[in-house]
Amino acid sequence: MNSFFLSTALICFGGLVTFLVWRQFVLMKAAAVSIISIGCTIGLVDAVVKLLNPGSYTASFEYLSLFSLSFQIDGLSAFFLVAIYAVSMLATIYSFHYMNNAEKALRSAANYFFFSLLIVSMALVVTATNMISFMLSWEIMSLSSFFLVIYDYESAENRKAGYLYFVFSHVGAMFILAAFGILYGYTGSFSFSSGSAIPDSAKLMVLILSFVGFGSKAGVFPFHVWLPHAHPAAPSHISAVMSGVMIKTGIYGIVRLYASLNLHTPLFGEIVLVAGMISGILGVVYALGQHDLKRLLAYHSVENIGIILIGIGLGMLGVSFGNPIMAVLGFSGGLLHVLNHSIFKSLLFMGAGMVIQKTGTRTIDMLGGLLKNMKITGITFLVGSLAISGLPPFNGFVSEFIIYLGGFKGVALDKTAFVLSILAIVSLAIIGGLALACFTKVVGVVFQGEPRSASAVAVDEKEPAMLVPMLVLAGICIIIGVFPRMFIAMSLMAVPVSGLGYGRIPMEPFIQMTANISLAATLFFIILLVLIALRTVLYRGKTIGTAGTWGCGFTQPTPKMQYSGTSYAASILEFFRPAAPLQEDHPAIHGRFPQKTHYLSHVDDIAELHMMRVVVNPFLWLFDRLRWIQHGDIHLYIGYILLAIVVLLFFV
Amino acid sequence: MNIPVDLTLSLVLLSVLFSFGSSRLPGLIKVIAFQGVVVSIVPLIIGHDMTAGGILFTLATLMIRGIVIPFCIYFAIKKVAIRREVEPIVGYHASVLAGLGLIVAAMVVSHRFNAPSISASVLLLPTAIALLVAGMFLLMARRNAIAMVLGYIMMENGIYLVGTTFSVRALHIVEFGILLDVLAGVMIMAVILQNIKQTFDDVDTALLRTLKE
Amino acid sequence: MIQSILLWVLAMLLAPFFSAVILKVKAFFGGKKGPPLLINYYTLAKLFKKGSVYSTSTTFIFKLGPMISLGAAVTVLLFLPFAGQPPVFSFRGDLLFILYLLGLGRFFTIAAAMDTASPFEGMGAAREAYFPIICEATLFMILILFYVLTGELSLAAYFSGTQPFGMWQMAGSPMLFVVIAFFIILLAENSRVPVDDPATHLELTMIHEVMVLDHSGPDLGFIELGSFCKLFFYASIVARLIIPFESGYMALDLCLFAASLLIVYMAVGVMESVMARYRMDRVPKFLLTSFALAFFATVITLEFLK
Amino acid sequence: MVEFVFLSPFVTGVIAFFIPRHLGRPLLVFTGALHLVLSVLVWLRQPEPLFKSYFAVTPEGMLSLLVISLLFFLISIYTIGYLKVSDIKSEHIFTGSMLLFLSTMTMVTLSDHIMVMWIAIEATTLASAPLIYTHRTSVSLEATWKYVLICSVGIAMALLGSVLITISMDVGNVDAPVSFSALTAVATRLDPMWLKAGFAFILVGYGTKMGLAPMHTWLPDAHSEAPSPASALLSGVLLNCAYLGIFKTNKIMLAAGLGDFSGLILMGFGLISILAASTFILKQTEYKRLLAYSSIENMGIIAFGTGVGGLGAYGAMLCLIHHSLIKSSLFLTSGNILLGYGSRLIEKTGSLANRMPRTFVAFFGGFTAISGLPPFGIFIGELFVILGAFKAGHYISVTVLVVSLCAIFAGFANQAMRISFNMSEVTIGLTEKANLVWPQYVLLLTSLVLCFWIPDTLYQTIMSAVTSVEGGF
Repeated sequence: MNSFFLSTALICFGGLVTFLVWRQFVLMKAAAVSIISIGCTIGLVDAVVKLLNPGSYTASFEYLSLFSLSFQIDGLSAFFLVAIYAVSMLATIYSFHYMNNAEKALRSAANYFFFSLLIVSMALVVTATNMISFMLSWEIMSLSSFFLVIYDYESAENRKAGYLYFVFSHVGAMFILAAFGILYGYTGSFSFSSGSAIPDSAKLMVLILSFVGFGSKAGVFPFHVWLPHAHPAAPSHISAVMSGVMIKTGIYGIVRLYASLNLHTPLFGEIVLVAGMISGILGVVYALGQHDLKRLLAYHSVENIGIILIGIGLGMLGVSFGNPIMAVLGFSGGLLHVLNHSIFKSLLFMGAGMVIQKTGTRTIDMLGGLLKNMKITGITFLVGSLAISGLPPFNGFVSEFIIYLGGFKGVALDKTAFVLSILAIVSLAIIGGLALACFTKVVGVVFQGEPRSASAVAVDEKEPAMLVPMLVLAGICIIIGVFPRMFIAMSLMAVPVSGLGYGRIPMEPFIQMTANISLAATLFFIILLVLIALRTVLYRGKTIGTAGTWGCGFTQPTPKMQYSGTSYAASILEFFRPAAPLQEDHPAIHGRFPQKTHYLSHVDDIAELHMMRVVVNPFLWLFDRLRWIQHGDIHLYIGYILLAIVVLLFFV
Repeated sequence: MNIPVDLTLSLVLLSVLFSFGSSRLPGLIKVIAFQGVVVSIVPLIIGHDMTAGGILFTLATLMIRGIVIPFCIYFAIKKVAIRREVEPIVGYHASVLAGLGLIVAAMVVSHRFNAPSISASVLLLPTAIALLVAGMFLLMARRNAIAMVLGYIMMENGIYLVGTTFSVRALHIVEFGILLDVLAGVMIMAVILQNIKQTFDDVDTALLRTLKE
Repeated sequence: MIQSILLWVLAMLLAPFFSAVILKVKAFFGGKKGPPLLINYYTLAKLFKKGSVYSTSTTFIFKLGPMISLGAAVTVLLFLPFAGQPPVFSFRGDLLFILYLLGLGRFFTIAAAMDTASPFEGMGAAREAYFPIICEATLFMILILFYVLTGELSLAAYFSGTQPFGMWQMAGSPMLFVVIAFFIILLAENSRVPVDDPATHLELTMIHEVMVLDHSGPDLGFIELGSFCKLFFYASIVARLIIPFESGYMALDLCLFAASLLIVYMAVGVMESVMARYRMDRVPKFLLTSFALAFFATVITLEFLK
Repeated sequence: MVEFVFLSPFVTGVIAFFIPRHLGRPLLVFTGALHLVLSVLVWLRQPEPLFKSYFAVTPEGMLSLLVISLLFFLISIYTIGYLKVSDIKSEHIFTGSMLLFLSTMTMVTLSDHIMVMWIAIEATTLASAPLIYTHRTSVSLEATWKYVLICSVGIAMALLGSVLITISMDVGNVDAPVSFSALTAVATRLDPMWLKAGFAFILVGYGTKMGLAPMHTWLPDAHSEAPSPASALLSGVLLNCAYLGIFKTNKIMLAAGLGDFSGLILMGFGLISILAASTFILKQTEYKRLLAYSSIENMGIIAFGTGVGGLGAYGAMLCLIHHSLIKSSLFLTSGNILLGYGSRLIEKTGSLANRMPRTFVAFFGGFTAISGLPPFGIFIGELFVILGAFKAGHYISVTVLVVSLCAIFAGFANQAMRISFNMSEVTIGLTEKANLVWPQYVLLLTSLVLCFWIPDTLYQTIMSAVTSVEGGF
């Protein structure tokens, strides 16, 4: 554990040191970035080592001379640590050139401080083994990320985002606390490990409560409301970390509690599976409807959390139906997707950050043609898009492939399970198709075609600190996609602790599978190379002309005439209208000489809508009525005292 | 059965009714003063074996309750020339009826408690309760701040009755405490009253309703 | 192995020929003589001879698109067993790989279209992104059925040897639904009437053709070849489903296979001749019917098996 | 020589009434320091009191005493800076009453005799009344009137309750001094019915002072009208003193085996208070009232935890200590905000973060701390209270607790973010001098440190206090 705590200490120090030197902006950035990334590297190496030679490493500190804060690194923790440290390190490096506002030096220092705090608390969350240490690190994680979200508090919507996030994370924490409370009430001990002895009904209660709590952090529909607000508000490297790894701590919590309780009734697995499907499909549908680049990516986090939950839910079903292969496939697929998503989602957010910094706008329909001047950003973003659409030969495909296999195993089970498995498979397919549609929209509208506004014309990319992390991440996407063997092995290392109830997992079938994927990918690449060679041969000595795009007879095309992202998604949204009500504002054109008109549209999030209407407003109304009791009349105040006495005397 | 005690206690109960009925501050003050005197007599005649010091202490209490406090309040009124009505929220007749009902209720309630053996009179507990609740009634049913103060004093009388007659323990300290309470409390209230008078040029507590949600 | 590779090459060579059959059928219904059966080869040759003109709006993606779509189609053919012979490659779950590889091809076709900044091509791209979603759902439904029937997840397991016949025996009539559903998907995925009309001249109504408006020369040739191969892929699956028999003799099987392929292509041709293209907003309903069929078939069969 | 601890501020307080202001301020700080030293000495040495029947050194009393003198010392430092910039007419009255207030509260923590305890608490009311009326406005007058009258009535109830307990001794024929410690020893022989009645009256009486709903009505008015140092004292320590009375009586109840009765009542009042607080916090318009209601909430949590017992009682004790530290710091900070923006209304404030950065740090830190977020102590306190309640199996009540906690957080966070981040163009009328922010920082830091590490002697004191009400892990 020493190297683990060394890395955390180093990261904390990196965050604190900024307050000493914040007056020299660049020095401050350099110090923070270098120290924090070094800390992350140490932690990363440590985590990989611990992951590859299994066994649990524990450390415990006395707390208030009565309790103990204990931490442990087993396979599962190590797996999440890898993701956390890897993404955090790259995000830190990215921030060196991204945080370029020297007027806000002090605020940037605070930003680095809370950023380091966030990294450390995430690392502690996935290693904590009793309630106190878990809640402590969990709350610190929420708090620090809140401060990161309201970094740009000047704008009202960012404040709203911060507030939403704050409230959601606190309420979620309360749910988790309630779950722990029930657990503690039964076992009388703070550690999770002793949970397996309590009655099944209590287990189910604990799991469901904690699922709400962790789900609200992970962004499971309908508890995701904060997410599409918070991610756009935060600076991009923060969004990368929050969306890439922080929301995964919710997944970790679900898996960890499930593992330590080892509940074997299928109900919870079914709940998780259904929640996964709903968030998967609705997440990507809402993503299609967005005009804000980062909001779109945020909704894709909801979608991918859904995919992860589908995998884990299948795994749980496999456990409860005694189908070990399905269980392993489901869990390892879900966990591998955790890793994959953290990679390509942070990549995409970094790319978005680059775009926003250069063009100064997040509105998709104002952009276009960026690929010409931003080659690296464009290509890496393209890679990320292919990966998140789950296409081979990129990493997204690998995890979805495994989850699919798990789902097909589930088809052989009995009634409810097989229906759910079928639904899972079909919804995975639909999610894949929708994701493809959504990212062709993003790539096509943002990076291709012609600039749709002046802000997208004069752009460049010169900051190495921002480009290198993106290149690295893109590289990893392809590596995992083509040679997934080691990474699948990693996810398999994480699986056994998740309470499957049997010892080592046979590696052979998985190695076979990875070999097949690699083979197919390489085949595709070979054919592609052949074709490229063929093409060059065919074009040798030919005349290559350039001209404007053919306007199908129209001779004066303008960038305004391009297909916009809104219209691109319109027909698909129409298909999902009941789930995603589309609000349009479009005054009709009339008269021989029509006036200037406009078109506004946005998709309502039904979860947000109903949460306000059904939960919040009645609550507020009731409490407003109750405020009468403080009416300022002293006579009745004295009456209250008399009343209290009289009521109490009835108890005597 | 203890004739003089019952007599005095019934006087006390009577004073309660009078206080409910009196519409003028001076009258109310007189009633409260009378009540204070009578209440302070009770410990003397109830037949505890008392030390000379005890008797002296009780007499001092009597002086303060019966004379000092009423007079200082009376002069407070004189000085700041406050309107003389007690400005009832509940009307006088209703109040008197309420008083009667209250006494009856006190009688009934007092049977629920197994009154300790040393209590010399059956009227003791009911009277105490009646005084207590009556004081609160005045506090709740009179808008005039001074009337409220007087209600507070009546409440204290009730507690005094309980404290000095039921329990033989810690007699003096209880008396002392109540004394300090009434004295200091009433003094402070008087000060505040004067300020209220200066600020609002009235002591109608209806004016004191600005602080609320 | 060698044999499989040879078959693979053969398939690529023959794909254009079979597509020409459709034209012939249409010409026949139109009472015309129609183009020669080798017309597609001439077209390809012509295209490969030409140079290209690129729009100033385009980037390297525009050039990459045709190659990747063709590459995907060709790679997919590697996994397809022709005439019951084992395919070049096959592994457990290769179907998932195939379906997603076709998705990759689609991604780049769309990207290439978006690259030109042309409103028409964007329109086509939007449709190309929309309709296949439902097709994929249908395909996976069918896949589930096949999995339940055979317990396997690879094309080879479904279509090599006597397997298709076995599936008919196990499932029985529901297979009919599957065939129809698959045929509908064939029409949609390869942009045939009634989903799309490759012969129309109004860009507003096109899906696939409008996306390749700006491609020219060898690029366009790649695209054409790719679409031939893709059509061949779907067609041969349908062919194996409608005529699942096989005699032990390879030559005979090949002829049988060719015959069934011809039937499929002719069916497509007949379809194109007798039907009109749907209005765009009708297309999803059309595709949903295929999904419904597949779902129905699966449920019924599962009830059988339980 | 325990009595000296409250006699010394009494003397200096009396003196302070008659000396000019330039002497009064240093006297304040001096007394604070002296008091701190004395109480630490008493805590460590545990000397015998002069009047054993009236006074005693108890662990719970020691805890409150330490908190009181630490707070008073820091507050007195702040007060110097505060008095410089704010215009207070009769400053000698203010200083004098502050000191008298201190002495009376110290007396509460040390008193062991029921009546003495009661007298002391009543005395705190009288001593603090002038503090609330410092600003001499009509509203402050109203607040004072309500404070004095309601508290006096409540305290009268407590008096009756104390008398009833003595009666319970007579009925049970118990012959013992009328002191908490003695009664706890012989509790089993007291007459249960009179004891229960006594507890009921004492709870309502001292509960009025402690700010338990529905007797809390005076609290928001008084806290919002009093000058900030006074509000800090009121909220930080006065409430604790009132709680001390309830705590000690509860000890007797537990010893008498009536723990279920008292626990139930405590939990009930706790829940009502938390609910009431949440209703008022959600749509609060004045930040000082907001803080006042938050005090009501925390008192509710403390009462609830005490009622739950076990781990809950431990959590309640932690909450008690940390709430004093944090809430007093928050009230001092609110003083800065009031001086800076010149208005109690939240919508008149805004963009505290870049207009008054140092105050902002204190304010937002205090907010996170008071709403039970780490790394501050209330977090761990609330955690234990909730876990303890689950352990005791009060599922419904803990659900109510958690829901209202969430509501309170939502409301408080909304207001806090408005004050800190909303844009505003007000010109700030205050320069953030060191002694206007450092006391708050010290208080918050103390809470932060105590959240992770408690020195062993202090830990022993806490544990002995907690175990005396059958609490603990």
